[in-house]
Amino acid sequence: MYLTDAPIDPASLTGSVRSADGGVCTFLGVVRDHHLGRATSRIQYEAYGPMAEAEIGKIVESLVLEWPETRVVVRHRVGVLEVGDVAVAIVASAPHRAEAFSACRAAIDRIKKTVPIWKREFHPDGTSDWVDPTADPHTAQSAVPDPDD
Amino acid sequence: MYLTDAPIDPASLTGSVRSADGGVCTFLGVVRDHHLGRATSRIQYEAYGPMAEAEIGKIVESLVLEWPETRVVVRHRVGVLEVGDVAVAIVASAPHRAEAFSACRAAIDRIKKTVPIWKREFHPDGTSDWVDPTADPHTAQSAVPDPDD
Amino acid sequence: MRVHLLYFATFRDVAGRDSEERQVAGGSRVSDLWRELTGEMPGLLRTGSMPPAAVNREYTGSDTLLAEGDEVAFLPPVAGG
Amino acid sequence: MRVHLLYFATFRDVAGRDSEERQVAGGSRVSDLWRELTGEMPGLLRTGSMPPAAVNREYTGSDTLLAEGDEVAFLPPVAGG
Repeated sequence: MYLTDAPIDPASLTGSVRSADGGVCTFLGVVRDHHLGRATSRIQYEAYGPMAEAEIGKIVESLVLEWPETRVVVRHRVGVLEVGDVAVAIVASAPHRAEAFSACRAAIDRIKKTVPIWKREFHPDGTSDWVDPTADPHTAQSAVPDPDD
Repeated sequence: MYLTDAPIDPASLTGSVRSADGGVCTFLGVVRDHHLGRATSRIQYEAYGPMAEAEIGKIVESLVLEWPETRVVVRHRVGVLEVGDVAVAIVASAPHRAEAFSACRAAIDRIKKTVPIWKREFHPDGTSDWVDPTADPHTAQSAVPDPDD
Repeated sequence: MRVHLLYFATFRDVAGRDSEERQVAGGSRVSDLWRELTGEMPGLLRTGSMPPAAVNREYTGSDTLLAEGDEVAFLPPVAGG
Repeated sequence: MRVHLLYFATFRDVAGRDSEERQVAGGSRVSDLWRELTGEMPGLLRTGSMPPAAVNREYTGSDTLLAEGDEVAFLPPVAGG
């Protein structure tokens, strides 16, 4: 299972590192306090769960085909996250550092591109937006009122 | 202080991540169970301490000049390490992932190139070698007997 | 025939529901269903032309023929990571 | 004049010590000291030509003039990380 609604502990993900692995590259995507110049108070991550699991699985398979000596572990959080919370963690381990870096970078790039996960940013003023990385920053903001505020 | 003779806990190095940082890239260099086809039982890291501290400091400064929004934390272990122990840990955090990856990768590349740290590999047969990354694998092996065995 | 339609994120906000069972004509393709939905809910068009679609949890093309019982989702721009 | 000479790693194995106080002639350069050392201990040459040198904990060129009290080290190939 790649998705979790519990806090991600990156240290718990290094169990797959083998004694032949000399390089471990980890990427953590962390909830920031701002985006496109606006303050962020928290973020809701929503996934099309079964499809997101399958898509992350395909990405991990593709990475292992491309870098056969590399192991890749992925966890992506869903639910409501506070600033500083880990949204995604990737651990890539390999005998040498070049593969570990490349596989880790490719993992996060591909996850952002194809995995059906969405995020809604909540602002301190009570509005919220679904983030649209493909759109112009200004047209991407919908300012849907936050029902919780 | 960048050098330590105590075990490195990577989780303790993420304290510098700021609330504006969305990407954290960590690299761990881990003692492998083999090198150039020979089994490794443990590794002794030796540093020219004050100069190694200064050289790592220069590298960190150069990274921050190159990627101004990035923070870089480095710890390098010295002493005798067992297979699986973390020899070096680098944490690079930045608002966006591209800088975090680039700074982390540049950090380990530069550390390996210029910081006066040496490593001696001990083999299960009691021999040991000072690792020479610049030399031909075969001429690099000195097979100094291990005084502890 | 009937398909099971899922709405996510901004599309769920527009549709006001997260799923529905929907009757579609035999021989309907993914693009036909999208046309029908946007006719009813023009707000779906705010992300532009037809978004990526998934049938039975796999990305698929707009020409894909729908079948009885398919799980269908049109996916707003993803933003994981 | 005297310099404080440090030996590390394989050079320490060759020299059989990790440091020494060494008398050098006034006007000596780093390269002069290296020549003197390799004359006494040809084993230092096993890593090839003159290795990187540090004076007072800074990398320096082979032409650098030595001064009284300098801390000098010739550095075998580094292998950190």
